[in-house]
Amino acid sequence: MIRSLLGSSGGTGFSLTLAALAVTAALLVATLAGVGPSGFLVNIIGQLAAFALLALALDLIWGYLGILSLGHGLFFAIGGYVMAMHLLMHSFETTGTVPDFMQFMGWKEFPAYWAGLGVFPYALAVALVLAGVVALVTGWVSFRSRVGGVYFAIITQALVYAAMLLMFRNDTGFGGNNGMTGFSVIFGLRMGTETASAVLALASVVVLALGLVATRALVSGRLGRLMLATRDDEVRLRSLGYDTIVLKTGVWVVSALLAAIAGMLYVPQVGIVNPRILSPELSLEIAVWVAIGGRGHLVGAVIGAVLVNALKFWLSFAAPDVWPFILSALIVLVVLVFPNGLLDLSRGFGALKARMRREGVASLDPRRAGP
Amino acid sequence: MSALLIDDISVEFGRFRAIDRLSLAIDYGEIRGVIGPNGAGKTTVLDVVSGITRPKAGRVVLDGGLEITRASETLIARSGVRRKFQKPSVFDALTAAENVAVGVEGRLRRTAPAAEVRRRALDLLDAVGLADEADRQAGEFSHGQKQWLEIAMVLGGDPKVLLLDEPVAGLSDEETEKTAALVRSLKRPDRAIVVVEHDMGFVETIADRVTVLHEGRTLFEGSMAGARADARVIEVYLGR
Amino acid sequence: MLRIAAVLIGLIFATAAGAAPLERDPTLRGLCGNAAASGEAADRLLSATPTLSPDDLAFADAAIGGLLSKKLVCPAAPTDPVALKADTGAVDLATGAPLAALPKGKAPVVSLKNRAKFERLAAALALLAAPNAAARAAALEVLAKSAADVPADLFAAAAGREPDPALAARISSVADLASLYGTDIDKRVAAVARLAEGENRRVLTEIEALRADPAYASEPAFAAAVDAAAAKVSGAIAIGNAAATLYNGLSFASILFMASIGLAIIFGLMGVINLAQGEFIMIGAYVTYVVQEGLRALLPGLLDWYLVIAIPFAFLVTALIGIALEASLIRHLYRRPLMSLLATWAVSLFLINLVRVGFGTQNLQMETPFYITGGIAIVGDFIMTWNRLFAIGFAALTLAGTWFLIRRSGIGLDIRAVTQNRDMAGCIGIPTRRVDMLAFGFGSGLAGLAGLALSPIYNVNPQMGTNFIIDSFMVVVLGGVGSIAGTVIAALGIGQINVLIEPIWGAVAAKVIVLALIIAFLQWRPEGFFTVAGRRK
Amino acid sequence: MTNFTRRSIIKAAGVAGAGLVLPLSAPNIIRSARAADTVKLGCLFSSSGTMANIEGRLNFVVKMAADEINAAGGVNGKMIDVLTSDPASDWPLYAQIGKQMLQQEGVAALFGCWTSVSRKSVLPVVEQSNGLLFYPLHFEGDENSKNVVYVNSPPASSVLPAVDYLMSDEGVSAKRFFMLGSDYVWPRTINKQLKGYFASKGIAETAWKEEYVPLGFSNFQTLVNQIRAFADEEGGQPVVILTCVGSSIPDFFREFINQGIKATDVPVLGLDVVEADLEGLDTAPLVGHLNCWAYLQAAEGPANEKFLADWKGYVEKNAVPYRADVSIDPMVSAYDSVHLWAMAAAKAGSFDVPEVTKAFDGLSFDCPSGYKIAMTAENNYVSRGVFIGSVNEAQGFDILWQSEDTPKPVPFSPFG
Repeated sequence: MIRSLLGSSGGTGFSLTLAALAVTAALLVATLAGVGPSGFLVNIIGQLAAFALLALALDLIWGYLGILSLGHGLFFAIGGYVMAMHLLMHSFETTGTVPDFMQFMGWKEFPAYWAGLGVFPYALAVALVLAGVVALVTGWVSFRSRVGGVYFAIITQALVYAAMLLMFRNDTGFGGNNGMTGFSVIFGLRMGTETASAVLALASVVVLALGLVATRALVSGRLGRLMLATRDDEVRLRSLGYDTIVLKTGVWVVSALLAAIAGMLYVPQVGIVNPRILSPELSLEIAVWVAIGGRGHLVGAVIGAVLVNALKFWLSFAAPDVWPFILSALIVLVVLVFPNGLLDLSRGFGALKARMRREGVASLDPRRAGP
Repeated sequence: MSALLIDDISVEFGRFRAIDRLSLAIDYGEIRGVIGPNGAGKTTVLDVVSGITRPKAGRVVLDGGLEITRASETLIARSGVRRKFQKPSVFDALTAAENVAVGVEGRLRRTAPAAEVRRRALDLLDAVGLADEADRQAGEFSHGQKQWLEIAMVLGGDPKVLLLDEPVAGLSDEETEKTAALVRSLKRPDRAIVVVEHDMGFVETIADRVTVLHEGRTLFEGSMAGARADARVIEVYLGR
Repeated sequence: MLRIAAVLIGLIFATAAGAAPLERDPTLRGLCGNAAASGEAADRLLSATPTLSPDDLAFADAAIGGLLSKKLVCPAAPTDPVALKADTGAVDLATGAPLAALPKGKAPVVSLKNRAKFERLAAALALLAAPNAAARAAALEVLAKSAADVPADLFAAAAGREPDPALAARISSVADLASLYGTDIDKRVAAVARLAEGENRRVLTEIEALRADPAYASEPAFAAAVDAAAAKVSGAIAIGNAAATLYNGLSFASILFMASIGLAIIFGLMGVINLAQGEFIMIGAYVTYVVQEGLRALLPGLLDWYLVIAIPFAFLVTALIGIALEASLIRHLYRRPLMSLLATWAVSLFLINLVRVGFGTQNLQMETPFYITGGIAIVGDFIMTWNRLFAIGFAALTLAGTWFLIRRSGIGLDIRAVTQNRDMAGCIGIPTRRVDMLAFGFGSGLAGLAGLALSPIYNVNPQMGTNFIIDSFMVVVLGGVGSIAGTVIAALGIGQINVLIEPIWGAVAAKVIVLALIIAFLQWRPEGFFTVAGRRK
Repeated sequence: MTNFTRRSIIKAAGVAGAGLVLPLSAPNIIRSARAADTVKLGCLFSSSGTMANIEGRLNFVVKMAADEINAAGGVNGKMIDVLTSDPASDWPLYAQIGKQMLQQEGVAALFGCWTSVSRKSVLPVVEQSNGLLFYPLHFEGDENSKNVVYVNSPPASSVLPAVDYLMSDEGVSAKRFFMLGSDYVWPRTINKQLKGYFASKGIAETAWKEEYVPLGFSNFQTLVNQIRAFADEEGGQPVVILTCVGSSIPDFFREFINQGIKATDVPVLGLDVVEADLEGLDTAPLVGHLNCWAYLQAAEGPANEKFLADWKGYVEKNAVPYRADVSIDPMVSAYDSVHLWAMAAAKAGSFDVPEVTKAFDGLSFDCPSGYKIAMTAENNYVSRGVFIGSVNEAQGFDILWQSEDTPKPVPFSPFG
């Protein structure tokens, strides 16, 4: 297994990435021992890992199936909200603190459907099932009616937008604009303590590594080839007897699950979840991370997410006015000069020049409306 | 009983009638050439047979059983229809061997051990003369190589009905020769082959019978020699 | 009953005061007193108006006018005179004598309750003494709103000295209103009928209230009159509501259309979704603002017409930006429409922040010229607001212009050709590159016009564009790629549905439901309403 | 193969670098090391996004106040150094930046947040790292953290007096209430408390109506229609209690004007309406509408004259992108906040949060509003005066009523 992973092309990069993750994990363990990086830095690392996982999820369907989702925030949010509900329940059960959003919702006790969310395994199950079902429905319906390319992108964006509007309503019952905040305890640990942050960050990094290995196994195997085939020429594949709808829906669901897990890791580390997590901008940004890192290369997605967000953390504090300009410049640069993101940096420019020349005006052939 | 029975089908694009009440019967063991000027509806017929386009009227029956006009592309393919597209369609991101392997398996779930699949793929590549290129990326292939690779790919499914859409378009004379030989070698008593082509010479060398289409209707059906002799055919091809 | 009391008191007081001259200083001191005191003073003045001498009228007018326009200065020291700020210096209001210096003091802030009284009073004075008939007519309308609170003899007096017979007649018919709660049943019946002329909900509630009146039970004639009036008014209101709903839907649709027509053309032609379209709208609005400021500086006389004058500028500037964008960025992305999504998003990010740095984030002050302020009551409670009508009209013109250009002009023919079959169009020698560039510019220009049309309705700030982008997507996708008719129909549909749902489930639910409907529709029909048919592969 | 390794190295370096080096070193790279004899204060006000229009200016007010104090020799022998940033109206980012300021930059106190959402998202951060947040907005109350100073008034001591005024005969003897708000916690809580208050006054349920619109909502046609309908029903003088925020406010008024409703017909009490919201509007048709705050620009007294003059000067001197002649309550509250903090720190002779918090007891400051605002040991609330303003032609507010003294703040409303 491992051998096959290291074997194929780009494998060294992959293993080096894993190595880097291992180093990071080690540092986090050091923090637990009280000698590692500060709680603040640890928390940042944790968030970056969560974002990287999210990017991984998107790259799986965009990079390998050519399906761009501008609504992945939806699944991220499902994970996030369920996790928030778990934390509130858990905090309530251990410390008896009544979440303040219940006060302004005018609730005396938790609604029935919250029952049991205090138990993590159950919460996890709920999150995954929820994300899975939503993905199954949206995916199946869209792919069945051959919605693809730009249309799919727009529709997913509309979906996440609609979800955002819905969650902004107080009456929807999830804290409205305020969302949920004030989580005090996680796995019995006090939130915000260095230990808690380190544990969360460690969990995120480990899950990221696992996700990386799993997705790598998926795409480098037989299914991976079929995914590429679908991306390159779906009609061709169908006329060879393959049921591409099943393939696409399946991968779509997997991607959704990854996104949901990322959400579950992210929310406890920022300490708040609210409908902004569903804003179309965030979902667009995910695509940007992937594009910048390198579409169709799992490692690229990870690097992209980490780089862009690290930059964002840094600049939105250090030089807030400059950040948006830098981001837009980065995107344009990538789109025009490095279609494969950072990975092009390591290749010569010749190939690019050639590509640019080849690009005349394309036909509107839906089949070709690929990435 | 005929392998493919096209019964009185019509296809319209907006106001334009691409196929006009066309009927066609193709038997096992025959190679049928379908010729005709541009816009005659040749490719559209193949689109209907492979389920990409749904006719406005009429039906297409495969092997006396499957109603193609109701089945999904996937089901049609699984019942033994394979098609080589006019524009060579291979998966650029995969190697030649992987391309053919995809054709051989034809199912999402694994049907045969990987090793065996690869062996069959290599055999087919050998058959189309690409054995040495097995592990090259298809994206790097020349036009002709892509044509043959695609043929190998569709042969992977061991089709009952094989549809070849302009297999020699854009090929050099000697490549055309090679392709002709290849197609002839595909002829089998339990297989029907339909070849759509402009190149009358090519069709003549391979086809048992030809159908001449014009403006979505059958203009002539019979031997190639007959076609050459037929007045209407000449008029259509040479114009007044 | 209270009303009756008030009227009676008014009458008594008026007669008591007789033609005696107004005691000016006490009145002014009263007006300068606390809210209660100045309220009373106003009441007294109102009931006195019918019998005031012309120069007392002038004095009262000056006092009330000064109070409302904050020109009246109440002295801090009770010994100082109440003064009126004039263009030059000030005058002692009581005597009319000019003052050397403005006494220490301040203009009283009018409480809401008294503001109503003062406005009524001002109207009463205008009705009696205003030089031109228009002013008197306007004043009458103000009084008609609360006729019962106006001393009956005021109308009598006004009618008496009114030179314009038509207006005089109108005055006495309004006077009838005052007798609505009187005793003379015939007068009351007449009053009900007069009341029913104002067809709105307020009137309806007043009429409904009359059903509780003893006379309703005892006097069949009165009852009949009330019922008839109620029926008449409620009928009008029903019509009015229907009209209002349609109008609101139409105005929303026009906004949607303006925002999406440019997108529709670009998407239809190149399959490129321009996420920066919203920012082109924003830029159009900013160009409009710049033109406004330019006019303010150079040709203040034309300031009111900036919305018209800005049209070519808004269009050209955005069109040029669009062309630049197409040439520098978009044309590299025709093969990669998904990448063009990201690229154009980057552009929108860039533009938003550029404007933010350049103009700041606060809302721009757009003038609201007379032709887009207020509205006109059509029927029932339906008020046709001018700014919405402006948007609707503007959208209609844009539609006409676009249709003409696409259907009738040479470039339009090229655009349609390229839209339907790019390769073929290229083969027959249409310069597709140029067509793309022009079409993109045209689409962007249309967005600029949208910005112009929206600037009087929405807040103009760097963020404004982001509100439109998803809605306009939905319109385009629903309408069918590159189809003008489709865009129009989709906009109308979405607008109307929104307006219908909103009062029931609220604005958010409306938006969500509409989005859900559209998504569902696209599952059933991915190409939208209208589509250019062709071979799938 | 070389190709791969080269690429791989870049990748690995990317991950390692991005994951560790950047955040670690970043703040220090940009923010040049400062002299040791300064104390840092942090601002959390957005200068981009939906809130930027009003929130952004508070950054400059805090700086201005800090300059004043520095000019007077600083605090405890140290000069104040104000860090600003841009949370971009993105609630989680408030928490993120707050964390960075407290934990990385070690600021002595934070001044920030406008919406309750942003405060709620920062709250855990401030409590976990035991920092101090000065919150300059009036808000829904029902909260009392030892790490937050609530500089502005909770509803019980600001909104209710205003409503009382409307219901009084001196006001408009309001009988019926149309409550229109943005859909989030502040409006909903306010309205909840109002309804409790109405009930306690024996007003029937039928006499009020409640509607909410999403934040940033702009198309008020239908709602203003509804208001007209509500106003025309019988039952006495109707008023609108407007708890919309941000860009919805001018949009609402614009539609109100266009449908020809005057303050004398249906007065609007805009609880979050400030002078800045009228900037884009021709206010002549709006004259008479009301708002209520702990400060109005029209407040009399030397303190206000000085503040207005200082702000004007500051704007012109530093080319601040906001109007020099507009000053709104939250600006003054932010200004007060800095001074209160400085006084407390001086009194405590230290910058440690616990010390400073202890020192709040008995502090008082001459607020530009003309009132002497004060703090007690009881809670971290500040007692302020109350103004009711009435819109005038000049895009400002005249003072219609103002409280005798500074009512005692009531954190938890009895009508919730």
